[in-house]
Amino acid sequence: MTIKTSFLNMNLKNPLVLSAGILGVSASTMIRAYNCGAAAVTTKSISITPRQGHKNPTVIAYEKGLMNAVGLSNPGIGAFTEEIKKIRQKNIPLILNTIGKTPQEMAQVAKKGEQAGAGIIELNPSCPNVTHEKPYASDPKLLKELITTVKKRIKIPVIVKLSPNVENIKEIAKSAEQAGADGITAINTVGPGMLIDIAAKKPVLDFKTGGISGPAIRPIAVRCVYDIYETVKIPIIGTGGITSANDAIEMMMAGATLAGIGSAIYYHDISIFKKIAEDMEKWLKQNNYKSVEELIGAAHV
Amino acid sequence: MTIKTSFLNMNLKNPLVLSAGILGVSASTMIRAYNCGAAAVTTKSISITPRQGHKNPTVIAYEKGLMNAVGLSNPGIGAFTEEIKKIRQKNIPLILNTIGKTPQEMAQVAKKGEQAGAGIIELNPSCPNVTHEKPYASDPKLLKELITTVKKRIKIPVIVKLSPNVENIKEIAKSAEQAGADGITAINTVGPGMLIDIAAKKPVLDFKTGGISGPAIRPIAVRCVYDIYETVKIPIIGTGGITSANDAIEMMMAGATLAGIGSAIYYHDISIFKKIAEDMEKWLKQNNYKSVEELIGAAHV
Amino acid sequence: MCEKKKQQHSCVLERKRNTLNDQPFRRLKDYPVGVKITDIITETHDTKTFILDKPIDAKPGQFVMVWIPRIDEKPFTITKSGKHLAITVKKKGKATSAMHSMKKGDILGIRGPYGNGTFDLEKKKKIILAGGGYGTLGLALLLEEATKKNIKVDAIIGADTQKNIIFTDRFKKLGARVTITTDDGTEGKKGFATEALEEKLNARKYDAIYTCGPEIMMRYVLKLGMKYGVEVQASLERWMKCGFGICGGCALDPSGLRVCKDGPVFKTDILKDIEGFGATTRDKSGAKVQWKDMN
Amino acid sequence: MCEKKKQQHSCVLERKRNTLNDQPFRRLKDYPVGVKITDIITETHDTKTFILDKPIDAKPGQFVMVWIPRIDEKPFTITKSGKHLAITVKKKGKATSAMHSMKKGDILGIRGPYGNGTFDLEKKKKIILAGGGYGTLGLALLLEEATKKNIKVDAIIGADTQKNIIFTDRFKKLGARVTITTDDGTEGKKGFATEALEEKLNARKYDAIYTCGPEIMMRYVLKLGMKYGVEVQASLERWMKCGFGICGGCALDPSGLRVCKDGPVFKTDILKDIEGFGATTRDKSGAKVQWKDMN
Ligand SMILES: Cc1cc2nc3c(=O)[nH]c(=O)nc-3n(C[C@H](O)[C@H](O)[C@H](O)COP(=O)(O)OP(=O)(O)OC[C@H]3O[C@@H](n4cnc5c(N)ncnc54)[C@H](O)[C@@H]3O)c2cc1C
Ligand SMILES: Cc1cc2nc3c(=O)[nH]c(=O)nc-3n(C[C@H](O)[C@H](O)[C@H](O)COP(=O)(O)OP(=O)(O)OC[C@H]3O[C@@H](n4cnc5c(N)ncnc54)[C@H](O)[C@@H]3O)c2cc1C
Ligand SMILES: Cc1cc2nc3c(=O)[nH]c(=O)nc-3n(C[C@H](O)[C@H](O)[C@H](O)COP(=O)(O)O)c2cc1C
Ligand SMILES: Cc1cc2nc3c(=O)[nH]c(=O)nc-3n(C[C@H](O)[C@H](O)[C@H](O)COP(=O)(O)O)c2cc1C
Ligand code: FES
Ligand code: FES
Repeated sequence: MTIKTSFLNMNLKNPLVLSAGILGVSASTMIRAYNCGAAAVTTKSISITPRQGHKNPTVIAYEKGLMNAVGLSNPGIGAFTEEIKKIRQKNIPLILNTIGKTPQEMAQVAKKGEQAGAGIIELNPSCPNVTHEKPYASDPKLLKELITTVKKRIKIPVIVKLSPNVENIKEIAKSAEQAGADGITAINTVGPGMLIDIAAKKPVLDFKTGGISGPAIRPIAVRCVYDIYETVKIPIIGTGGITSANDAIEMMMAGATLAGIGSAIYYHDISIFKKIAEDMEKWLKQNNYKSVEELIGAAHV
Repeated sequence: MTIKTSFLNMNLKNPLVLSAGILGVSASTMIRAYNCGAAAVTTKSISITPRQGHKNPTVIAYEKGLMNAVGLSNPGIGAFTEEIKKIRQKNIPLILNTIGKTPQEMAQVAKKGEQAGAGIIELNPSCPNVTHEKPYASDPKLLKELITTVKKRIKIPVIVKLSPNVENIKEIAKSAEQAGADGITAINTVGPGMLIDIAAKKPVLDFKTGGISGPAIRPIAVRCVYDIYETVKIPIIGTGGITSANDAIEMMMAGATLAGIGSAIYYHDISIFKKIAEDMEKWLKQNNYKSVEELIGAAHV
Repeated sequence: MCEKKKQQHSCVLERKRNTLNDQPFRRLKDYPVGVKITDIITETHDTKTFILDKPIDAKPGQFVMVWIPRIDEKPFTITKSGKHLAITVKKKGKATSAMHSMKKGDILGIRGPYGNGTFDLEKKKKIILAGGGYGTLGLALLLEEATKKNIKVDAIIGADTQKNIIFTDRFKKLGARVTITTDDGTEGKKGFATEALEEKLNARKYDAIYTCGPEIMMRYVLKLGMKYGVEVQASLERWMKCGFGICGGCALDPSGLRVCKDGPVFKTDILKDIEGFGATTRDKSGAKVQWKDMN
Repeated sequence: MCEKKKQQHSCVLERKRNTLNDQPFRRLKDYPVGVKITDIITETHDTKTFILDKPIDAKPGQFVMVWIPRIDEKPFTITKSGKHLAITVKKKGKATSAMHSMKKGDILGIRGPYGNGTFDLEKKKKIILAGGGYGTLGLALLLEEATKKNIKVDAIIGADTQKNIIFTDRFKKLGARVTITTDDGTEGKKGFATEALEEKLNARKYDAIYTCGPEIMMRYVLKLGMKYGVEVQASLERWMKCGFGICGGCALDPSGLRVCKDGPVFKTDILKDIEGFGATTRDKSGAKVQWKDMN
């Protein structure tokens, strides 16, 4: 029995990957996540120039999940190149998540990331926490343009992160595949949501609304991955509310090749990767699986 | 200090209303909810002819909320007329929730409901658990046609229940108001979601996917109500994940005139109405409010 | 930090915080969790007991919702509590037929136990059970508990005909004084279980009557209990969706009590006020129907 | 059933089940909950203590995230634990200026306490504190606990000039032997706090040095600790967003330890490996910057 697997050009020790925006601002935390059991790591969304993001509160936890409107703060690809290099030095499979105002900007970030040693580029056209930028994620045409523009500039695989907050995720996934995307990550945060403090009588997040992540959204993530798996042939990173081996297995059965883990770090800290990997291995053995890859899409049979 | 309030043509002992589809299949449970502190009750969605709904499992609870795909089972307005009459005999403020394949069907149900004594008609164009029926809720034009058709047939107020699973809820709310809706209920269930049992390797709900309710969705409900309040002048019933006085106050501060309560009955049973009403009263006194109505939209100031 | 050399520092820190949810495989009450069938016992020509790989701590009268993947989900009384949950299933329609064709190792999804209104044995010294048809199943766990408490138990096991008599041996082994009745006289006394019950009530004083069976029979048992001044506890059946009190499908008129959550067992004080008790129920759509049209 | 006549039956049933969340007003650790300012104490020309209507049980070194509605949310060390949380705030930029203009009865949102790496007094008998500037605040709770444990405490309170010396009275009342230093000699000894510290280390044996202040000062304290073989515990500052370990903004290189969750207090073994300790930090965007460019 093996929980080793692969995703596009990456050979991985297990199917667990650190999701974008959790700990991924500096090489040190991503290396730590890898040492704590993650097989691959995704960076925070990186833009062409530095972004300060929103004012605090930017991340809070409510009873059932997390809510964030970080506003895509990041040091910009210039400074971030150093961090990418440090990770590559340790041979850690690295997914560079990119944002940008235009397809050209994102292609530029991707190109610099490729040069610095990123293994895969993850396009993030789906962050709900910024205004006045084109919502590629809910417009198949814009999305296609984005993908082809980036694909033209680089050789490494390009995957696209999708938002669940669209009326037809199958349609979006299909156009991503048609435009040449090599894989899909689903899902970005849900909502957005808002929470109001009744003493202050004000929305709590500075941006007022924020994307929901964590256990609350797991059913939505599972549904999206299930739908996408039915629609496209390219592999999927399923992320959203996974906090246990059960959840990771469920996500893979829905159709994911890898299980992305983000908010679980809030609930169980970084060693959750090791714990999930160990528990998955135990379960797979008990249930006579030969490879973790047998799980992929098993619920569709 | 008073927690008495009013909503359209209804004078209410407090701002709490039983949401549609929870306990609302027979007069007896709605009368019980009223006796347990609900100021008004909403029926299960009623159609022109009986509906069997989906097979079980139709309702389950995951860690953070509920998921249901009941499939709008109901005895049809014919048989249901008896239940409406029983509730009216007790002078309990009653909102009749209606569904239908066409605007005409819904208008017919509404008409019969009015005759039997319903106080308000709530149109439900937003249930995510049925296929092959027109999705009025995400198409402003269809929604307008529905509202005008029903409004023409009856005299009592007509409110519309909106789905959060649309790209622009403000736009939808605006067209509902323009079409003459007297109020809005927000939100119906979120998602849909899916959960897979890893031993059986199958989606758990018979319909595979189901709408999410309960504490998990509260931030989404608060955001929707906040957005709708900014957009329209008609009153709002805010529903979604309310399980405490804090939550009800929060929803009202976001802009709701009434707080709808559904899944909380799963968490705290029917007496939750009394508990919330009492706790609200306590809080309002402590914080020197004169009337519960001062809460409405307070977070917008 | 999770690197080897620094492991001590980092892993102590992290282990301390890793307390929230240490169970890797979800075990929730209200979410069907797939478990294996570890054994299947044939009870009668149309009834089988399924032993499941799931421990349960149930009170007499409680039930579980059983998910037959891709088929349906239905309520079944718990007939054995402890290390291995057991349910006993009469073949009736689609779901139960599917279950009857299942084998050891197959998966059923279980949620529960459900029911806050359970059989109440407090202060009882001498009781009588009256089971009708496969309803007798519903009294098995009660009898076990009564035996543990050294309560004297008389039991009437009734059915239309011999092949539908169930659990006689189990009841006898547990020390109950069993009377069997069949409508056609193919086993035990000829006649209705309620006739045998009235004879017993005439002969002896009981602290309570416990009954499970067709509602029309339980209605008669209730009448007898009221006539003889003996408390009746009856386990009711209604169409169930959620099993935990929110869909409203299983509610009783006019009280609004729910069989799934406030029941399934109710006592005389509630039973006597149920509108149409023994005559009407509600179907899947929620419409009121005659019991006789349900089967 | 909640009707009056049946109340007993129904409400007993329901009350039993109503246990999940009986607290009507949410009190969550990681969600800013608005609380009233019950008192404001002026400490120095630019520093005020805010007493809040919120009980807290904090360990020395822990901090809270303080939401100033509509302005910002910032971390502040807890300077008083118990029935009323207190924080002490130096006026610096936008958020702290807004706080300084607030009055009794105004609302601040609080989440926390945060920090798993706290000041550790285990087995310590004689210790020395070295506070620099408003960093002295960060040692107040520690001193209280040390006093409770009858630990002998020497304390150095340093600042650039007299008006920035803080908490002298509080420290003395708690029984610490206080040495004051100012860079310009306007109060106490003229010179850096670290110079006074080295004198003390030369004169006496301490079980540990506890420090909080500008990072460049703490770097020097660390050097002294290593030179004299005394353990150093330092409370660090980084730009914070989440405060609970997921945004990664406050991480240290190369260990990936997070000041908010693994710290804010670290000991010699960790401190000595921090890349750029005393020289660099990360700004709001996550970019590495010189400390001197932050202020
Ligand atoms: C609390 C409770 C405990 C039960 N315990 C047991 C048990 O221990 N063993 C057992 O064999 N059965 C038990 N039942 C009944 C069991 O759930 C039904 O036998 C089962 O639902 C039939 O499913 P099916 O798919 O085979 O039949 P279906 O194809 O669904 O129906 C067959 C016929 O039975 C009727 N029917 C089905 N379910 C119900 C119901 N809930 N109420 C009234 N009529 C119904 C239908 O209308 C139909 O006419 C219990 C029911 C309840 C409510
Ligand atoms: C764990 C911790 C505990 C703290 N405890 C206290 C305390 O008890 N009392 C107190 O007065 N202050 C404390 N601080 C610092 C306090 O958070 C800052 O003073 C506050 O953020 C300044 O906010 P502002 O909006 O007034 O300033 P801003 O307008 O945000 O900034 C003013 C200047 O300070 C710099 N700055 C702001 N925050 C930080 C930071 N976290 N790290 C480095 N530079 C920063 C900015 O770059 C800017 O140059 C603590 C900080 C941390 C990380
Ligand atoms: C604090 C925080 C910051 C995030 N930042 C990003 C980001 O920069 N880019 C991105 O694509 N997704 C971002 N996400 C979304 C996650 O990558 C992930 O898609 C989502 O949280 C669902 O997974 P989870 O429930 O496991 O956290 C962020 C999530 C959180 C909680
Ligand atoms: C079991 C169940 C059945 C529901 N049935 C209906 C329905 O028939 N019609 C409708 O408009 N909403 C229905 N809803 C949605 C609720 O009325 C409500 O909008 C939603 O659950 C959010 O509120 P809550 O979190 O308080 O439950 C149903 C919800 C649940 C949980
Ligand atoms: S089965 Fe849903 S309320 Fe009883
Ligand atoms: S402030 Fe977010 S990880 Fe420390």
